[in-house]
Amino acid sequence: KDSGAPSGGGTAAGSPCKLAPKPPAAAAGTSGSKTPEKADGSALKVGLAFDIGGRGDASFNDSAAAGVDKAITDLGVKKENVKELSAGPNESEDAKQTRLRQLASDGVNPIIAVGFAYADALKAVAPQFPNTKFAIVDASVEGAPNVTPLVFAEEQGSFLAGVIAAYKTQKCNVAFVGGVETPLIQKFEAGYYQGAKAAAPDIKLDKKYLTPAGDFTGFQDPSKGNAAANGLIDRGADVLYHAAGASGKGVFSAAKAKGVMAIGVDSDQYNQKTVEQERDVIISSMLKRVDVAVFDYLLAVAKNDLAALPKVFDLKVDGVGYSTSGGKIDSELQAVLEGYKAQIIAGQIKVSDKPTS
Amino acid sequence: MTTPTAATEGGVGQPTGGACAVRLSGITKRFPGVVANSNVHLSVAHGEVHALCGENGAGKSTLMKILYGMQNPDEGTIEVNGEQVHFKSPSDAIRVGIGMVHQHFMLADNLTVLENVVLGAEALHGIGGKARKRVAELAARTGLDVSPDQPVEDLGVADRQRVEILKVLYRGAKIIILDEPTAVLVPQEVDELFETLRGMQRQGYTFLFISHKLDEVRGIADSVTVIRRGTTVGTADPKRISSRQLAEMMVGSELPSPETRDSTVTDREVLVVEDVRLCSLGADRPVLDDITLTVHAGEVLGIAGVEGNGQTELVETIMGMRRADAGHIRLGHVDLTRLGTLARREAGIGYVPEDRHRHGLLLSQPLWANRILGYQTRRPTAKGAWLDIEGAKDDTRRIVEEFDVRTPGIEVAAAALSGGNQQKLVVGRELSGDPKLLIASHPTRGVDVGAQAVIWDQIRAARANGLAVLLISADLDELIGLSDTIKVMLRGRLVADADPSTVTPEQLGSAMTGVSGEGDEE
Amino acid sequence: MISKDPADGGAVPASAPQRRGAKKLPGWTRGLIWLAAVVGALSTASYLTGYPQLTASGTLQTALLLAIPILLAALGGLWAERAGVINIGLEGMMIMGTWGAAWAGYQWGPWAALLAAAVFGALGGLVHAVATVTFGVNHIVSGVAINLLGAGLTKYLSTLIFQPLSNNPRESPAVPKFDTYSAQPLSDWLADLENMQRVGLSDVAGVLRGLVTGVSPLTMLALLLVPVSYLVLWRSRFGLRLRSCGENPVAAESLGVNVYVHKYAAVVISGALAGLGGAALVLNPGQPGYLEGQTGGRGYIGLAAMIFGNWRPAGLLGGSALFGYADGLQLRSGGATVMALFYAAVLVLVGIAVWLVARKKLVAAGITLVGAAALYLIYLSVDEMPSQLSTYLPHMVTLVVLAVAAQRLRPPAANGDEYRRGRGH
Amino acid sequence: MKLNLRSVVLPPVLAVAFAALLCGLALLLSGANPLQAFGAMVAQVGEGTTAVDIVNSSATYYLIALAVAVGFQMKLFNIGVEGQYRIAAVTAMIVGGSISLPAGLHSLVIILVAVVAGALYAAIPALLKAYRGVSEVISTIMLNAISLGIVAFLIKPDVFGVLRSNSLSTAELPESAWVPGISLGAAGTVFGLGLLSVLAGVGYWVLMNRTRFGFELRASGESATAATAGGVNAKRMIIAAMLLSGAVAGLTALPELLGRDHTFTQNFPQGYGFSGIAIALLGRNHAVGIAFGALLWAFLDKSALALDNIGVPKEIVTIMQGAIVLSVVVAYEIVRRVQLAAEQRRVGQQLGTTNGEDKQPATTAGGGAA
Ligand SMILES: Nc1ncnc2c1ncn2[C@@H]1O[C@H](COP(=O)(O)OP(=O)(O)OP(=O)(O)O)[C@@H](O)[C@H]1O
Ligand SMILES: Nc1ncnc2c1ncn2[C@@H]1O[C@H](COP(=O)(O)OP(=O)(O)OP(=O)(O)O)[C@@H](O)[C@H]1O
Ligand SMILES: [Mg+2]
Ligand SMILES: [Mg+2]
Repeated sequence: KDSGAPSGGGTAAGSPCKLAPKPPAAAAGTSGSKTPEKADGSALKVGLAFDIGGRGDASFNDSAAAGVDKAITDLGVKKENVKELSAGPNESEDAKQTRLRQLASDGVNPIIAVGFAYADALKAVAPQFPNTKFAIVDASVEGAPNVTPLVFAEEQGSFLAGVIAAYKTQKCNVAFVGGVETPLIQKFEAGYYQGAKAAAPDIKLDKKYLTPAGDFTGFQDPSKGNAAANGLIDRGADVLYHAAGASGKGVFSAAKAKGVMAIGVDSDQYNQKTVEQERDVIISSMLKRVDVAVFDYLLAVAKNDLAALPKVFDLKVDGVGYSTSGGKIDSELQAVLEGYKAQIIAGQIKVSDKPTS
Repeated sequence: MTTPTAATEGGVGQPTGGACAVRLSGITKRFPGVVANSNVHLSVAHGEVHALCGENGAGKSTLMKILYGMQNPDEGTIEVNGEQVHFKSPSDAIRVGIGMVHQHFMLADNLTVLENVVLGAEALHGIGGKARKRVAELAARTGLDVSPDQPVEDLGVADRQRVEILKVLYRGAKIIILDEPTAVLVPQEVDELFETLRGMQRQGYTFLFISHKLDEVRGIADSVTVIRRGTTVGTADPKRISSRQLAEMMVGSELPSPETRDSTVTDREVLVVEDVRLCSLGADRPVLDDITLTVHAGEVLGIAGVEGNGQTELVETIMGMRRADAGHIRLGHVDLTRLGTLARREAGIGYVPEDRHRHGLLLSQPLWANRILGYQTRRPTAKGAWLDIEGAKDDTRRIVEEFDVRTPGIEVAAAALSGGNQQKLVVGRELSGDPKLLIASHPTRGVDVGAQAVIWDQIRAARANGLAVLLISADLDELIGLSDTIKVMLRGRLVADADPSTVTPEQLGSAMTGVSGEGDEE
Repeated sequence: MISKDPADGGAVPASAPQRRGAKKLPGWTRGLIWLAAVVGALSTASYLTGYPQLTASGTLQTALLLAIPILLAALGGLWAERAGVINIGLEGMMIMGTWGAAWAGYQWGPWAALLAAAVFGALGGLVHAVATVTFGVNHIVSGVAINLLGAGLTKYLSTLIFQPLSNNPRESPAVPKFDTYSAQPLSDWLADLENMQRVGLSDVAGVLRGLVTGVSPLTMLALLLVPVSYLVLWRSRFGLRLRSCGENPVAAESLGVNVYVHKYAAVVISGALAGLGGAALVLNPGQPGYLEGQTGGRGYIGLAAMIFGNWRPAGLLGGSALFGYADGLQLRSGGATVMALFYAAVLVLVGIAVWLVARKKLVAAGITLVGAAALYLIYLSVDEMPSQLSTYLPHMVTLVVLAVAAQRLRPPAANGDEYRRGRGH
Repeated sequence: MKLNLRSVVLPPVLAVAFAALLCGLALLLSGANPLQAFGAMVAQVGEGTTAVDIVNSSATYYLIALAVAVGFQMKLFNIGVEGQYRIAAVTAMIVGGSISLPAGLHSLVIILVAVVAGALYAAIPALLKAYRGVSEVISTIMLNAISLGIVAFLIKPDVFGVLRSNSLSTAELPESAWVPGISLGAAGTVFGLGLLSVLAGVGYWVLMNRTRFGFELRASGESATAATAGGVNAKRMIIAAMLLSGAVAGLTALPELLGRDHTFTQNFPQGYGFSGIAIALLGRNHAVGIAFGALLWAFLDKSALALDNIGVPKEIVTIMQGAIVLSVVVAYEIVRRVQLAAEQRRVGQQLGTTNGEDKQPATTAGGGAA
């Protein structure tokens, strides 16, 4: 019988990276300085059009839902005034339009569309309801003034994930697992690589996407995630960062079986129920705060001040970040991360959102 | 099981008091719209060969399926060896010692001989070595000489027939039903089969034997029961009744004869086949070798041969369904060698295939659609790339009329017609459009005497109008009666010629099996 | 008279094929030779191209894991189609299996998961049997309907049952897994051999080690089911009867075989096997549990593997292995290693060409060589296959192998035909 | 064929009722109100653009189902329509986006490219089947997957794709290629190329029932051996049927692409192919039957939205689709058996083999049930 212990790990040997000079310590308190703002949202009728999966997907739909939940407690939005609809797999464009229209014609305002799949539908529907406020997560819609884009600087958060990986690797070899090779997921890869390189210029980087753009099974196939992760580990990587949706669970279990480490994505995966058994391999998660964006948006609507919303939810506004649950990020590393973060916020480091290769 | 008595009861099978091997009384079986059997009475004595005669669709097979437990009778009782029985499935019938060789082979081609034999009777000797030994023992008795592990698809018809009998023997049946076992055999094979039957009869086996070949019936049977339209007409002593009388009992009409009267042969060559050779994959000798023949206008050229000696391949090569490896085929002045089947048909060949279900008909399509098949490019069924459905329907009505196809209409599916009527439709179709050549493979196989007459008459009439006919038939009487010239085919070669006016079926049969040397007719 | 001696002019049918099997090797020997040739080509290629991944134990281990669900689905297809029922509904039955496995596994552990998956799959099979056997519905229609039903039903049930547990309507809570086993001293010894990087030896060791390391009872069960299926279908009375229903049900009926019962049994077993395939997806490492859309068409791939394997257990094992291997390779190693596979293919083709020349089949040998040369040119000119395409390497390999291999596929003769008692001739 | 209205219409009605009953039960079990659910499904047709959306979707479904039906007519199981329409769509959009032609002609060229591309992708399984005997079932399953890779490759930004926001797509079509629809104001816009499916349907019917080609196709499907003996070239028919099927499949995405989207994005829905198979089977490969099947399918698809809107699990729609496919064929089968018995009865009566005093033996119909 096999023990749960790592069985040999990778074949390629290696040693920890030679790290680049640490960034200067950041001025304390750049983040979390926002004073909680108050506004009355009790009159709002909020609509959520989820992407496939809907509430409970432990991913960005759930995160968006959390933002609304926060608005219910903090802004006094009435629970019965929140309407949630979600998409089915392989549905056609007009279904998305109809969903938005259903909400709009029911008098729901504002309406938040979760996922860039709604971009084209919004482009068609938003002009039909000029008095309704729309928001869309992960996309922007040109030529529709009543649509607020809620987009994120995933590459910035991923940069920090790359730094974490560089500091944690024992073999100076880290890798990325992407679910589907779309431009959005490539942003994660791009930032991660830059972060790792910035922290350790000699670091070896590797990656694998499970499926190409258009074949979305890559987000739904832990078997493939597991196989790909095993391949990367066998080729020497010992820190894996995934942006692969549900397939990421396969990455965690491969990491656990081979005794290497992993970095989660979107939400704080250390606290996620479905990966409980593998959580000790999770060093950190790159946080993409859809909940923050959604809450901020609702707040802005309640205050009728949409202009105050950031153009991009980035490190500066805590739209992206990293988690520390699990205690694997010690204060030293945290200081380094905060240092890089400050540099990015200050514009000293520019993180590109396109992979170089 | 009672021990069978070896004694053969006289000629008669009227229900008597004694314990018969089989006694069916008052059997009635209805199918939707058809009464296949109506109040049938039949007694079969121990150890006799009891023949059953009747037209196509008279209900013979149905009756036997009832006796074998494959069909449940609506009314009536079955007694076997004096005891009343109720069969729910063939296994019940097998248990009391009844076996059946079906009209259509009941073999799984992909399975081996052994598997086909032991299927359903695994309880006897398992399916392994013991069963194999037993099969080998019994195989000798039926004259089967193939490995038990050979797939059945590799066997010829005669061997398949033997496997069928082997299946019955393996189950220890003492009462054996043979439904048209001779339809696909040549005279010598028939003789051999009969030899086997007689030997087994002496050992106490009882046979129920169905055939359309009345001479055979008279040759083998101890008594014969005639069925017409689902009812028993009567039982007769085959020794004291002529084939003609028997046929009259069956249909109430005169027995037609296939004889042609005067020759209409001209010297105009219609079909010329020169040095045709056909090889098949994996075989070490050609399937067809140096075939050369000529059919003239107004001539019927008959090909005699044991099934599987290349007749099918010859026909399919002439039709373009197979490509000759060497040689030429000409129709009049048209060289057919490189043409496809459709082009050959358009050049003027009509084709009555040997297996009407596989090659002649679209069974689920209405009759008029079947009229189009093979004529989809020609009038009256087509105009250019378009079908002419009205034309097809009109012409189908003509065929139904002229060829006496018994059908309620031309919209019914071809499957709804009985075999004889299906065949009349096919012959009718292939004689439309004034073909120059008709290739007729077994044109009356499995067809009842009435339908046979219609088909023969039509072929004769067309021949009188200058049609050339290439006739392949296992029925040697038909072959001799219709043909102007006969060629004998053996192992892919034309080995002998025969003159139909003088040759006897026995001589022909010898030539077909290569027993008599080359050269031939007197 | 009919004589048995062909020389005597007997009735040996000219068209009947010659007796087979006289010179031909038995199937398993040929299988082994093929296997050896392929392993040989792969190890040579891995040495010459410098991609040890081709025969690394990890690749084989991954291949095995990826192949298992496909193998089980293919076995399911085999059982149904051998009894004459086309089963395009494997995917739906597999989905039912994943749900059942997660539902029972979450509560009672992995063995319960297996059982429940089999039962759920069998339920799908039962529906298929009722439709196709009792009602004579077109088998493909019924299969398509079952795929829809399976997908719909599990989604519906998940919303109802899993959502309260996992807060997610599309996912079950985590399901406990089997412990894995390795043939310990052997596995370590093979690991040493593999790490020595000796040509050939290390490759074979890698392949073997991949097959004996980290194996779960499920994997063993699935592999065991291959010979078991063979023995039951080809060496038992039940199997003979079942196959006869797929070859000629009327003949079977005429010998007292209850065709309905056997077809029902076959299709239900087929469903159970497909369900186990679903369980494999839930219980394999890396799987949290049930996940909507998790099967990702593996049921169809299983069907393809079965056809690929010519409706035979060993054949479909080969088909599943090929698919699993190619998928494992591309997932683990990406586009560059894929090109090394091209190199291996060139070697195999050259081997075939040599064999053809020896058999004096010069034209075929020439064509094969041209193919090899073309592949070699591609290998030389392309460094790495675009990742978009290499993802589908298993599908391409399957297609190419099918196109190259001579086609002698023999489906059961009555596969897909409607059967009704008492309706045969 | 005589149109026996009752036997054609009754089975589907029964089947839909049965499926509704089944789903009603499931809804009850989950605590929802089935009447409210069915009410919402019916009511949705009058709301917003749903009616138009149903029509538009069914136009698409109709095309893909026709493509499947062409294969089915000769017992070719072209699962590959899924891959064929994707390849066709992406090729047509790439070509269409990179040329400039006058309006009308531009669309025509795009349609032509789609047809050719669909046919070419279908040519692979066709040739493999005709010349290598590769089962079209496997080859098309494989080619469907491969098509995803090809499409992904083609819409890469460094190949033919463009990156818009977070999504990859082909270049947007110039306006000259757009096909305007019939605007019904607030009720939506009916795709102009919906007309394409009407044309294709008529063409399909005429081809199958009135031409030599259709006859040969159906004859090959019914009995390959009889067709060969009747002069039909089997290989040629396999290739022709497959190419035709692929060509029709190639049209599938055009109504929405030229009428609404004007670009093929990575989010273009998958799975039309399998819907197409189900619809072709529902419509029994008949031009009119498929039309009803497509409408029903589209209606059920859209119902998911209406159900979600009132908080009823929308998965019930998939269950209902499966149940309908299965119960429709079962219902047809039962009716067929009853009719076959009736026909045999008629044949028997006309041939005089039936006894007058017979009790009607209708009980045998459907007696095959185990
Ligand atoms: N399974 C069946 N269902 C419906 N009708 C049937 C069935 N089997 C036979 N029949 C009908 O019963 C009649 C008798 O058929 P049967 O096969 O017994 O005839 P037969 O005497 O054996 O004919 P043949 O000489 O052609 O073999 C047929 O005309 C047919 O109409
Ligand atoms: N399995 C069946 N299902 C339905 N009807 C059948 C069946 N078998 C036979 N029949 C009916 O039987 C009739 C023809 O059967 P029959 O066996 O009498 O033909 P046949 O003359 O023996 O033909 P063949 O020589 O080709 O077997 C048709 O009316 C057909 O409807
Ligand atoms: Mg008959
Ligand atoms: Mg009969």
